[in-house]
Amino acid sequence: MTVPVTIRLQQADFDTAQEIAALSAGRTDIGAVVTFSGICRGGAGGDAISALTLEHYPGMAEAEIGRHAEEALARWPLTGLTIIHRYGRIEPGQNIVLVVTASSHREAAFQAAEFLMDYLKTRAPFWKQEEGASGTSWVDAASHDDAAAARWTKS
Amino acid sequence: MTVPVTIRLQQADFDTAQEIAALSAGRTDIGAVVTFSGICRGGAGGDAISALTLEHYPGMAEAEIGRHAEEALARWPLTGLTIIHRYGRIEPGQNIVLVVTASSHREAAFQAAEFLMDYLKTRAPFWKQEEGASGTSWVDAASHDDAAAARWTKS
Amino acid sequence: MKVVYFAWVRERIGMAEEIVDPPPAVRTVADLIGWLSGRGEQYAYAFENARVIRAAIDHAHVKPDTAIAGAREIAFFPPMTGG
Amino acid sequence: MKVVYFAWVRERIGMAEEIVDPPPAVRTVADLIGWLSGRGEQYAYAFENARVIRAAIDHAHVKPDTAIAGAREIAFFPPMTGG
Repeated sequence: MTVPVTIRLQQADFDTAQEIAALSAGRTDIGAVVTFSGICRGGAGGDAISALTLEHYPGMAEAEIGRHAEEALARWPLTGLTIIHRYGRIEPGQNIVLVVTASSHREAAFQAAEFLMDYLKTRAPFWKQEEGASGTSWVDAASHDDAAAARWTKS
Repeated sequence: MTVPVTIRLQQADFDTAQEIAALSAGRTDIGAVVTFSGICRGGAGGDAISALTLEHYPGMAEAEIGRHAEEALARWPLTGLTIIHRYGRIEPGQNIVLVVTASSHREAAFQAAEFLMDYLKTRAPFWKQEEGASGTSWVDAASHDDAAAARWTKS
Repeated sequence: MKVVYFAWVRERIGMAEEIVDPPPAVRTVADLIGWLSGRGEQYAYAFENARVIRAAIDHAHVKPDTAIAGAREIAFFPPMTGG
Repeated sequence: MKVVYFAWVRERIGMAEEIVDPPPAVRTVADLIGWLSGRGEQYAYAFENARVIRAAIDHAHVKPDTAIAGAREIAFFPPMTGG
């Protein structure tokens, strides 16, 4: 049976409940659904931000996420997979990214979701710019994100 | 600030979207929300089941889940935590359990959710009985669940 | 002392709870399993494989060598299968 | 050959894309960065720390020593910060 895979890049917000329902409706072979929602933080004190703007590389973003979706399907026995990444201006408290993984087994659902998030953070061509009190600035890549992604590399 | 913790044992179904919203509404300090939904599988072929009935130990179930919620809060920097476990008769495709973890950091949200699920599987006093074509039978504990739970034990 | 049973332990014994009054020589959880097993066929059947039986005292998991003195409620049940 | 720029690489160079025609001696991604850097101050600024610049050819990540022959679209950008 073909595993349903949904990948969407969009400016609009998404509805997590609707995405879970879309993966599991009418099926009785799914034992576990894991969702990861990445949300825009407001920062605090002098680092308070009023919004993020996400730039992306159209075409490559879809290709890169598609390649990692395929790899997740090859590595874990998933019964469904949804990845949604927003771009454009996003305010604190709003959604940025959603990964939903469904499987018969909870370990597979958890590991595939972590794998996909680690790769979205470090390999998907998106760049965050913050708007704060002192103007706008590009967010630096975090080295701990590279370390998190590296753990999935086959040795 | 006190971290909101919700623990509910109930016969009724739950609404994952509502539980995510309850943890994150009005907050801008949450960067990551992970949900795990455990769903009743229907089995296949000769192992097809028509329903599960979950028995639990009232009082101990709340106490045991509460202790593990406290441990999760001590181990990871969470900003919110919700655990809902159903009991009674549950049909294939219906929800059994929900864990929602919120944090500034995705690793904390993922790890706390996995920790809690591993412990719910092996330490929370619930027992599943399956209804199938050949009558009812109690589900055997899976040794791989014990192994999964053991990885969280401090050495 | 109240004793409660769950899942197939409950089904084999044929009741969900009872009040028991074991003699002073019954000091530990394992002692109590042994003493209960002598109360009849249904108990012997429920506890025939004592290795898989789990126990809790006053809502907390305990090991077979845990003392039962002071316990308000002791529970016996198979390995948990929640989640 | 089309070259596209993103985030602060785009801002420093002052454009999102352009068509370039490097000489044959420019064989690799690293060669192209060096050649572009010589085209003006804004390029030199964008590529001043070449170690942090990431590149993609036709929508796939590549390393500095990757050959550019046959490329339809080459992209330069800072480390990604999505997710």
